[in-house]
Amino acid sequence: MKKVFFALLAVIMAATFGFSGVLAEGIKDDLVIGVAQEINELNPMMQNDQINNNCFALTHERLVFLDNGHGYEIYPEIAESWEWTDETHLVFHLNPNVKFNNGTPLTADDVVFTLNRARSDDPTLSKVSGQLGLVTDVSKIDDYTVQVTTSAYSNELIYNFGSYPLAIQSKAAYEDANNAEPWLVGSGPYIFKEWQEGQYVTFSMNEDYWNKEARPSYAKEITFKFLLEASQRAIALQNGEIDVCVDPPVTDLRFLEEDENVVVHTQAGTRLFYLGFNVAKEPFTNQKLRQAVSAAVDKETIIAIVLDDLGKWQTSVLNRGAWSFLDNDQIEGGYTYDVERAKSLLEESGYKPGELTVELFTPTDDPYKTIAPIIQANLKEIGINVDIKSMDQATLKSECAAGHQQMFLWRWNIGARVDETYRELFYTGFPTNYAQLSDPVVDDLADKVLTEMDQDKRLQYSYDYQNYMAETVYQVPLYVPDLVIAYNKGLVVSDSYDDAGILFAGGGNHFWARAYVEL
Amino acid sequence: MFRYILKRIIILIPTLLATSLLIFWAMDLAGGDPVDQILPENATFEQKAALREEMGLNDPFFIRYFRYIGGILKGDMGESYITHRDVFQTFMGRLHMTLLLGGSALIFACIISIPLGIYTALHQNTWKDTAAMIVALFGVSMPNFWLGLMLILLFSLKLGWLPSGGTGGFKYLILPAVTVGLGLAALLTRTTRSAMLDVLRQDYMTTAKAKGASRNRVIYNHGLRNAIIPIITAIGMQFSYVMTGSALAETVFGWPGIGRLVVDSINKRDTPMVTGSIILCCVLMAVINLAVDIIYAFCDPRIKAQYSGKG
Amino acid sequence: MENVLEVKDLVVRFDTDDGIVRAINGISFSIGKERTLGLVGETGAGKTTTALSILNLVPDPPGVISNGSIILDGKEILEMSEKELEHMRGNDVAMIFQDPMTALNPVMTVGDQIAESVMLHEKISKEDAMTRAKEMLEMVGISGSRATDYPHQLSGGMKQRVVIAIALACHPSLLIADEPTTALDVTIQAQVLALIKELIDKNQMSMLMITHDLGVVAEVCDDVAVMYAGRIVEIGTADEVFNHTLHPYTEGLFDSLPNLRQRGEDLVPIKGLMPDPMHLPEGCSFNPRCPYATEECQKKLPELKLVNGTHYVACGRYAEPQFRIRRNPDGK
Amino acid sequence: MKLFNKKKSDGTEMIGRSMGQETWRRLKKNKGAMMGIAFLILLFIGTALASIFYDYDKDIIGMTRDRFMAPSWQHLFGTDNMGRDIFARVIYGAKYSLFISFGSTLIGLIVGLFLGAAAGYYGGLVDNIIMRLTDIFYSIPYIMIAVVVVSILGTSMSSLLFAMALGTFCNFARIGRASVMTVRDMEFVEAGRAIGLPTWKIILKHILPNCLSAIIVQTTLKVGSNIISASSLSFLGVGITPPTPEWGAMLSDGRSYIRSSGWMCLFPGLAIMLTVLALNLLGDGLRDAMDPKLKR
Repeated sequence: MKKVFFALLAVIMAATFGFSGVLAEGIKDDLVIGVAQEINELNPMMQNDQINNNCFALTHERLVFLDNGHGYEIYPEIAESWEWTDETHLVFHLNPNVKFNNGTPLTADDVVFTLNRARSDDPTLSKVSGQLGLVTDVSKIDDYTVQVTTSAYSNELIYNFGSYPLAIQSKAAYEDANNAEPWLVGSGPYIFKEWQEGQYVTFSMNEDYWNKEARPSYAKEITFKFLLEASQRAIALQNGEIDVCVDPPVTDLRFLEEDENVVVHTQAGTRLFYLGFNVAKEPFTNQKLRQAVSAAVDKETIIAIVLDDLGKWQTSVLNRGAWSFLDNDQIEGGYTYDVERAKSLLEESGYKPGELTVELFTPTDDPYKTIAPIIQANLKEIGINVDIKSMDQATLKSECAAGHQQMFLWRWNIGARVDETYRELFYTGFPTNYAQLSDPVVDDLADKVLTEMDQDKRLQYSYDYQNYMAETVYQVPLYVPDLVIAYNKGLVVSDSYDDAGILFAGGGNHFWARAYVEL
Repeated sequence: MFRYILKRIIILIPTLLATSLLIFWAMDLAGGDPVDQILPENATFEQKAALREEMGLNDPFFIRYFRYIGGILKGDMGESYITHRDVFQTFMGRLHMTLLLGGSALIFACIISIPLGIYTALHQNTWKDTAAMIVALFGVSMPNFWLGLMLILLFSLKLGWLPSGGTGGFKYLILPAVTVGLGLAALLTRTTRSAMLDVLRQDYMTTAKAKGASRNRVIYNHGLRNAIIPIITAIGMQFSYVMTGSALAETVFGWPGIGRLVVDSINKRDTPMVTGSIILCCVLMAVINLAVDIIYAFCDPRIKAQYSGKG
Repeated sequence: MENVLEVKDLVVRFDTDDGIVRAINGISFSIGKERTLGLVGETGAGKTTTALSILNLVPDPPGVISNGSIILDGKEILEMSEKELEHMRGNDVAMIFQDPMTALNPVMTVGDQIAESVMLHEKISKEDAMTRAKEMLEMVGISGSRATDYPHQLSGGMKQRVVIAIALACHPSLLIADEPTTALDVTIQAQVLALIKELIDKNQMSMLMITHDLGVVAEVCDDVAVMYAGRIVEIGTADEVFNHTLHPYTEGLFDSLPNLRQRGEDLVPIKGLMPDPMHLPEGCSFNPRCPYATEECQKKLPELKLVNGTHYVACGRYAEPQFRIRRNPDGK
Repeated sequence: MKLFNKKKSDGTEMIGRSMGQETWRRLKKNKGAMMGIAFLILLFIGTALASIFYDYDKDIIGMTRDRFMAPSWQHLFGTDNMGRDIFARVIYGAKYSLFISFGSTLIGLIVGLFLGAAAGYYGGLVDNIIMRLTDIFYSIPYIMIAVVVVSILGTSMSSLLFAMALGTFCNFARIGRASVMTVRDMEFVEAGRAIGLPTWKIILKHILPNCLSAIIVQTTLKVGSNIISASSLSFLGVGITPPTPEWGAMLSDGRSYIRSSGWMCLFPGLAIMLTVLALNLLGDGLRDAMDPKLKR
């Protein structure tokens, strides 16, 4: 027993001290990032989770580079250039120098293979076929040219090719019967090394990265340490155990700010937390009632309590930072916190104070479990009783998809595509339309925003959409938390695509491949 | 002895079957569609339907259950909905962390509790005994996750001596092990004390003294050898407590063991992971209990005789 | 005659939560070389406490030996250091316990338990000690091959033989046998008693035989002391006590024995119960149960007085010259 | 065996008033048990008064501006992240913890004893099935069962009660079974059967009183451990949901603020510990008082 114990101990200690070392040039040879979640998949197209995507950003590359952090600019990555040749054909011209991390060149065959596999409805091959719903065909024109045929024009399709689930994989690797994990072959600057479940995942530098000259990497290894408890991440950063702490606890932020070895970085976020209604079910079919609720919810107090004021409230359903986003003062008739107005709206709705008791479905974890009681107290003020029903996130999603809820708390994060909000949250019959909304006005505007080629008109449609939603209150947007990242003061950060450095994205899709710590 | 072990293993089978049925059934009752866990949130209805068909989720309950059991017999416990990794491998990959934590906690508890229990028994009704027993009672009454939080507050936040969580070297082990071990130590101190008090009253202790054996010899050679039997029983019974305590301590300290695996998997509705882990936990507990019984037999010739006699 | 053991004015009390238990209230007796003294009395009379006092093993707390002296081979036991006591126990004085079922350590082989006794007192290797243990087993009539057995593998009678073997392993000069046969079947009782007697004779030992069974006393003892409520009420040779009984309590003990020779005769039990040792009655402790008690008996505690030869009795009524008890109308 | 002896030496009558009085007499001498009782009484009174004097919506779950106030005379235990007075919440919350633990123990007790008695009385297949069932619950770490059950039934008071009763009933089933087995074949039970007493009457009149002291002691200790279990579940996020001031839920809330506002974790935890301590002191005292043979 004792021997086994000490042997185990030795193994674990060896594992800890194995990585961590210092390079002579003054760059720490590894970068350790403390994250709040564990990765769950190594095959890009079998998932679409932010935490995984941050890893695929190291090992894989997409046709185009999407700068998630700053206005969603698109840069070349595997494709040197691209264009819509007509309303239904998008052509990519590939960079002929691209090589996979196993040395083989990346050609049009790989792109066609990847995109066709991703389009497959077979859930054992791909789980992101929805992203390419518009695409009807992918074909090779020559070794470095690929043509994508769509059923209709879309303003936003190009962004999909900048998403990590559609990162280009190697056809040859999949055809190699000896390769049990062909999805590990990508053309990125790092190579997957090890995933110790529950602890960390490590990537080592791809010494033969094809684009080394233009876009060099520095850290020999990049490790994501799964430190689920926020306060633990903060302490780990201060102890020097990790170099970066993603989402440090806002309550402990002053400890980090006081620490001279730590830099706290804050920028506007893009992830929207909202209070949703099931508008197909009593009582929230009643628009006045929804408006009353919207006016009764004290968003600023929620931000103060949940985020320690590190967040912004909004009345638009579109995520802050997205294209065409309307801030509170630009929206006409947004329902701001006003108890008296809420009371009169409740009266107009036909319900008497105290007569209504509604169920609020909420996930059991933070921040929802903190938000829910505040909303409960807010609605109590105007005479609506709230019965909080807590459930795990998985159940919440199923329940809401099935339309069992009256009200619910949830969040939505979008990248570059506004369609991700306009269609996926509110379009008739869409699986994530938890509001159970079916409104022709909404559907029509969503379609127009996606396909209108005149960009001025398109912008106006998007404004119309947001204003319409603010008036009908199919959802009460609550807030967008700021992106907060704390890191070792030696971490070299940049905020442009061309500089060496990291890119922080408000929604959390960070790009770490070029980050390093200066000693 | 061998036949006894074999018999125990055979008895285990229906228990495991019943457990798996119960858990499988319970997880089946749970709300939440597995498909929603597996596919990205914005997957289409067609994709969901295809996956449901593919996974055989539309089949009747017993068909699915027997398919699951059949899989287990073939050595396949399925794969996690969330991480898509093999359940058995994931469990085994984390088992050593829990064994390390539980084992260290147990060793820590034994190092404290057995000497203390003997000491208090020998000094029964003195102030030292009373004081130690009050402390032990506090230990038994403390929720161990709270103790963990308080230890973090003191040793990592105020004093900065030890990390507040995560894994790594020995220093990462200290706080979680103490958290699990302290409550256990309190319990075992009480057990040791009463076992020792019981033994001290026995006639054979007087026999030994009448032989001219020294006080220490009487206490350790005769007393402890007998008292250790109920102590081992208590330790055996506390393994369930160790596992429970570990699950909580693992959550508090971010320790990647099986307790946290199960709790996390339940929260994520990772049905194959939950079902598999709980069945494997049952097996683990059975193995531990069997080991305790075997140790027991080595300490107590009466029980050993029973095993080899009846087989 | 040289005495192996002399006990004088021994007082032992137990301080418990509920009060003070006066277990032994000043007893004196002695045991001569190669003689056997039978200590007789009901349960709770203080017999076992007397035996444990001789080994200085009265559990402390709660037991306190508050007065008296116990001299063994000229040495005061109550003043011995812990080391000397350990040397004395088992080596000079050994004890056989009442219940063989509980007197043996269940997790040690009987061989080990005998050998332990030898090794504690003699410089001897483990192998030699085991050999001795086997010899001892043979001596008490058990095959030496059973030395590796555990107590639970032996019958009650065999266990008591093992206990005897442990006691005799170091050839003590005094053996204390605390009701050695009470817990055994009747047929086994006789065998064990015969064995003890044989071994005592063979090894030229003295013995303190504690029993409530007058039959056993008659069979084994040279001298008899009768105890009641922590005091000796009558002491003398076996002949004196049996055939010239003086104390009403001793008479009571005889009367409550079934008499096999005169079948049909009514048994006369002693009325009442032993007094609670926490609340001993005033005067003679036996007075509430004594058919001869007078008012005087309730006031004055009688002292042990020499009647003739070696025969002592503690009864206040003998102050009256004509007082006789029924069993012994001659008064001799 | 123990029960058997007790029966023989004391007879059935001692389980009447006299036994109660005797127990109380001995219990009164036990300082620890008395302190435990005093604390529990105080807690009951406190939580009753809190329910009267505090307004749930305003004082217990209402938000104020005084967030994260350290303990002071104004806020004895400080305030939490929503500016609520922790002292008020701890005292008010006692009733939740007490209700859940007493309730679940009681359910477990009734179900467990019934099953145990049935197993012991009928033996054979019934016994086998029931005992294997308890084996299952013994062999899975209890917290896992509870987490599964609560997450399936949804977090609510009743599912928590049910989950905890599941973890409780096997103890009582074993006690019930053991005591029924020891007296099942004794003469007075045979006699009862011979004069045609129905089975349930035999169990109720003759068998249950025999395990009464074991049950009372076990119940007291189990209530204590169930307080810990309930708070553990709330801590894991599957117990009582916020904003209900259940102690475990408060601890779970406070955990995020442990570094800046340690008192949010300190006081609910202390409340749990002291309450369980009081119950354990009482349980130990009762055990000593009811079965003096076990003492020392």
